[in-house]
Amino acid sequence: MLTLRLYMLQRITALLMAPLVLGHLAVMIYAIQGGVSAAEILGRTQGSLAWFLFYGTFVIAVSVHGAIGLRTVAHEWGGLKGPVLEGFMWGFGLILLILGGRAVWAVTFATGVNA
Amino acid sequence: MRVSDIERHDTDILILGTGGAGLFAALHAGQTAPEGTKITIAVKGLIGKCGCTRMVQGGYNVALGGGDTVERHFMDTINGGKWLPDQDMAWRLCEQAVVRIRELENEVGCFFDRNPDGSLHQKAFAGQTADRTVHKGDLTGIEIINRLMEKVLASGVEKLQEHRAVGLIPTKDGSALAGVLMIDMRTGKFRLVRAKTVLMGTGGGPTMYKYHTPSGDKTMDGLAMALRAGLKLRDMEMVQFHPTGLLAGDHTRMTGTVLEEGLRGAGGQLISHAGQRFMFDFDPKGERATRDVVSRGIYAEMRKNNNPDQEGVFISMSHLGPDFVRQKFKGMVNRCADSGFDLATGKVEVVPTAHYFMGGVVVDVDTRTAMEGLYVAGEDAGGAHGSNRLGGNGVANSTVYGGIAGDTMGRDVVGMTLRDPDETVLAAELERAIYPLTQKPDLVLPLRKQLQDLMWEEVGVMRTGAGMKRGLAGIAQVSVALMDVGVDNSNLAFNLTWHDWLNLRSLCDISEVITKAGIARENSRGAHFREDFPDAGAMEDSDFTVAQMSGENVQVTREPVQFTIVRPGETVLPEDAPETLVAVP
Amino acid sequence: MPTDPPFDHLKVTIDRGPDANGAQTEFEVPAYDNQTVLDVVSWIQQNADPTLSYRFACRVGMCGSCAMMVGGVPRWTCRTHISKVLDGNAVTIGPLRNLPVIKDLAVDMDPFFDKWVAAEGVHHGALTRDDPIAPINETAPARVEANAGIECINCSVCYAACDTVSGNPDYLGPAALQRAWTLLNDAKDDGRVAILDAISGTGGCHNCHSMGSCTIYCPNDLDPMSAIAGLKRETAKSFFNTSFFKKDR
Amino acid sequence: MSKPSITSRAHPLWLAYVLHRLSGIGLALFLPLHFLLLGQALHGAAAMDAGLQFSEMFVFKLAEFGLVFLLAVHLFGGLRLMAMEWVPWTPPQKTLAALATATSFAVACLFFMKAI
Ligand SMILES: Cc1cc2nc3c(=O)[nH]c(=O)nc-3n(C[C@H](O)[C@H](O)[C@H](O)COP(=O)(O)OP(=O)(O)OC[C@H]3O[C@@H](n4cnc5c(N)ncnc54)[C@H](O)[C@@H]3O)c2cc1C
Ligand code: HEM
Ligand code: SF4
Ligand code: F3S
Ligand code: FES
Repeated sequence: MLTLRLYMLQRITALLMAPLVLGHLAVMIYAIQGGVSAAEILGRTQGSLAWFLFYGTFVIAVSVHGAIGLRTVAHEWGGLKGPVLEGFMWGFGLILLILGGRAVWAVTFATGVNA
Repeated sequence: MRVSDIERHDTDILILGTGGAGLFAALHAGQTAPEGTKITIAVKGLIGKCGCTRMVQGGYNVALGGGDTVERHFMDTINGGKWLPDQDMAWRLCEQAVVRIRELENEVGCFFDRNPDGSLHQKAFAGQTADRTVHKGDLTGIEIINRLMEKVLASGVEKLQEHRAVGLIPTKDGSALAGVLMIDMRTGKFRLVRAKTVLMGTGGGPTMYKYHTPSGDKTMDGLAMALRAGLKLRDMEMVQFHPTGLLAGDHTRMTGTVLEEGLRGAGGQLISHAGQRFMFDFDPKGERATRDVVSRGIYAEMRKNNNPDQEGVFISMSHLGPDFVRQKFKGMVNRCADSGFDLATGKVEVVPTAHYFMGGVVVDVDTRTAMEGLYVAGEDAGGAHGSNRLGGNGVANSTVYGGIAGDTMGRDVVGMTLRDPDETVLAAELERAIYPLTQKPDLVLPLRKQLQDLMWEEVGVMRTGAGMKRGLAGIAQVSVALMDVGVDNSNLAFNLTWHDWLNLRSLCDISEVITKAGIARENSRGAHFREDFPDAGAMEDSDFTVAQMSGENVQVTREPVQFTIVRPGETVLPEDAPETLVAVP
Repeated sequence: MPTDPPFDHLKVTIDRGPDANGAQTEFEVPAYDNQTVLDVVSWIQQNADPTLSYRFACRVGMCGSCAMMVGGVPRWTCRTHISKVLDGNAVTIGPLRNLPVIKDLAVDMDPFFDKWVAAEGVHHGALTRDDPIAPINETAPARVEANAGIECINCSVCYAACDTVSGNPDYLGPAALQRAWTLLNDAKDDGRVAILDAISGTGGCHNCHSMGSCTIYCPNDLDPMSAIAGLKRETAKSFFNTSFFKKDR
Repeated sequence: MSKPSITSRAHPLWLAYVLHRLSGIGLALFLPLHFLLLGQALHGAAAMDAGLQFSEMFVFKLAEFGLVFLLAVHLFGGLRLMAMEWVPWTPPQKTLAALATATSFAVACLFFMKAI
């Protein structure tokens, strides 16, 4: 099911995510020392272009990566094929992208935060 | 099951068997036949995965210069065959082997072991006067057949796998072949395949001996069919024994399989039940003597022994150092270990084992037979080896003549038309094949064992007239008894027991021919050794046996060898040519 | 010398395949000291159940016809000593996984070979029988790499061991891909473009998850997993040059 | 009569594959929830705090821990895989690499467990 192109996309996004994940985990570990609060998290990320790019890249990568990954699993373990399989991949990728994008937006530039 | 139940199928070129002969024929027929010619392969097993060419270990004989010449290869072949070979066939074998090895490397894609300078590595089997044997480690056959198999699979020939040929069906007037009756083993249904030309490359296979090396699918079907079709078979007494077959008891298929020649070459010792080396009693070269001599030495030693628990002799390698043995003979050490023996440090029981069949259908140098439309190549064809086959000439023979058969059929097929089968013969062959299904089921195996014991005892490594007569009577008994053994007919799909029965039928038929030919030859040549006639006889008066059906009986006659190229005592080598180019170890 | 087994019979359970609706049959088989799995199966057919179907040819590990699932694991049966696979004195034998069953223990190996050919597992060359044989340095790294996989007997054990094959019917499988890698490294082979093309498609090498069952179970100690990794590397290299913008890559 | 189960074919590389796959699926299922939670920020810090409050609950803690754990497993598994695919290891190197991965993985796990 995996062609060279999907394979490369999956690997490239994986490589991209590896440092991002490590970074994210490090921040989280640091952050949760002594409990998490919204203000704490948001205080750090609000208005930061850097964090926007950091998490934005992450979300794009994970959407692509996860969608391709689930596609494989859905084919091998779920028996999905053809258009259903393609639809599944795109659907899942889009959901991740939308939810992820919304989350990134929320923690960086969304104005509702201060309301 | 009636004749009307037989499915009819047509093709242009039909090939039986996928050893070196069958696969090469398929490739070459595809190259020479006109565009659009339909080629069909029918085989008892899976394409390329059955037969003995795949099992070739040592390698492929071909004179490639460095002092070696086609002439020298030819002389070794004639001398090895004790002047019985058909010289034109032997010559063509040696000459074409040179072309075929280039074809294997360049067109088929085989890779054979190299020297440090990049050229092909060659070694010498016993009986050769030059380093001539090309090889891929000690798994040469796998490389040759895998590459051929790929080519043939990719070529788009029609595949009839697990189709067993059971009868050659001639035309009404008997002059030509119309088609071949087969059992589709997977369904148990019959199929008549008509073809303009048919190659029989079913590879003989002396598996009627208690100890034998060939692949399990080889049971002399081809020769039995040819005999019934009235063709002449030559040199049928010539059964080659390999001296060192593994002896692991009669409840394992491992018994009889080859422990390679190289073990003795490297210094392996043969030890009698009394713990003594004995080969020097038979030959100054000891364990390094030729196959026939060592086989007879072991056989004689076994007869002296009356310990019922130990039938064979031992091969012992441990004095060479277990690590050396493990490293140099990894494959053999592993194979012994798989059946519970330790070749590197212990000793392994061995016994001579029936290996190759020199006899076969009488053919011309283009593989044509006396029956129009039928061609025979490989181990099924007689003549090229005479009384003994040199190690390395077997696979050369099947690939060279398989290719020639393909070329010949590809050309002959032009202008030929499909022929109508003789329906009475067809009905008789069908009858014959379904006979066991009409009898009360019983075990086939005990009869096969009985035949194997008999052939080993009476028509084996050493023979006598009286013994072979006993053998003949015994074979007749097994033959008769077999007709009372039926096969469960509840499901004919992949019914191996039915095929065991048919296998034994072929083996009985050919065992009789071997024995009759053995009785007819009252001298000792090559593989055929008569204790009551130990002399070889005058080479100038050499003749070969020819067996043929005459009415219900097998008749054996003798025909003089035609020395078309070289006469005994002469040579085609230049006068000053050295006796051997092989460095003495 | 092998020692006698500590029991006098084996309890052998055989999966009878689709004809028998997946039923199993149990047999008592006399135990011997030198006995392979193939011998056990043969004993049953020759003495107890004449209708039992299975396949073998060479009986010495050269033809690759005799592979079956033995105790849930794919193995060549002619070279597997029974003591290796017994659980107490019992063993279960079934048809090779991932291939259509013809009857009982005999499977149809055509899909395996069709994929072998589809992976361009066949020599591509311009030389003919009239040309001299190419001199080749056997110690050159590419040749060493090619030789590593050359002794494959196409037994399909790796194919049966691989879960990717079971989940993905298009996947070419370890043996065919290993053959492609061998050819890619063969100086005599001119099929580079065709091979890379064949192994980069939907059923290609990129489906392999490196689960390594092929390498673990190959009876000849070959390493298809590493061969496939080789293909992935080779295709990854060529990826940026050409393929990305072509359709269906 | 029981047929031999799939685990009869289990071995370390196979287990690594299964683990990698399961962790991947786990991540794929959990991540949307994680994003939803963060998305709460759109409705203000309070709403998000409510969510985070929720995250004090045991189940949620477990899930958070699960996410981090899965991420760690999957990350190292993925790096291991890409190393195996793209670096032409010799067999002894492979063993070393596997050992190194295992060790770093164990260390990482310990570290995360402590952190949580
Ligand atoms: C263990 C071993 C080692 C050997 N080593 C060497 C060596 O080192 N060098 C050497 O030169 N020679 C060697 N030989 C001999 C060599 O293998 C043979 O000479 C040669 O391979 C015969 O080729 P073939 O094509 O005639 O027959 P095979 O390769 O035996 O092929 C016969 C084919 O016919 C099929 N067949 C049989 N009956 C039927 C039927 N009724 N219907 C349809 N198909 C049928 C078989 O299934 C098989 O496909 C060795 C032989 C053995 C057994
Ligand atoms: C942290 C960095 C990550 C790396 C290095 C990584 C690496 C990989 C790799 C190499 C594969 C291919 C596995 C194979 O072909 O067998 C893969 C598969 C997969 N990944 Fe990731 N991944 C990462 C993060 C993620 C994340 C965050 C998700 C969540 C969506 C995810 C979901 C998946 C899935 C579902 C698969 C398919 C599993 C399979 O094919 O067995 N990965 N990952
Ligand atoms: S790679 Fe090994 S297991 Fe796979 S087909 Fe070849 S020999 Fe059999
Ligand atoms: S078992 Fe299958 S997934 Fe790859 S490493 Fe071997 S081909
Ligand atoms: S029978 Fe040939 S490999 Fe087992």
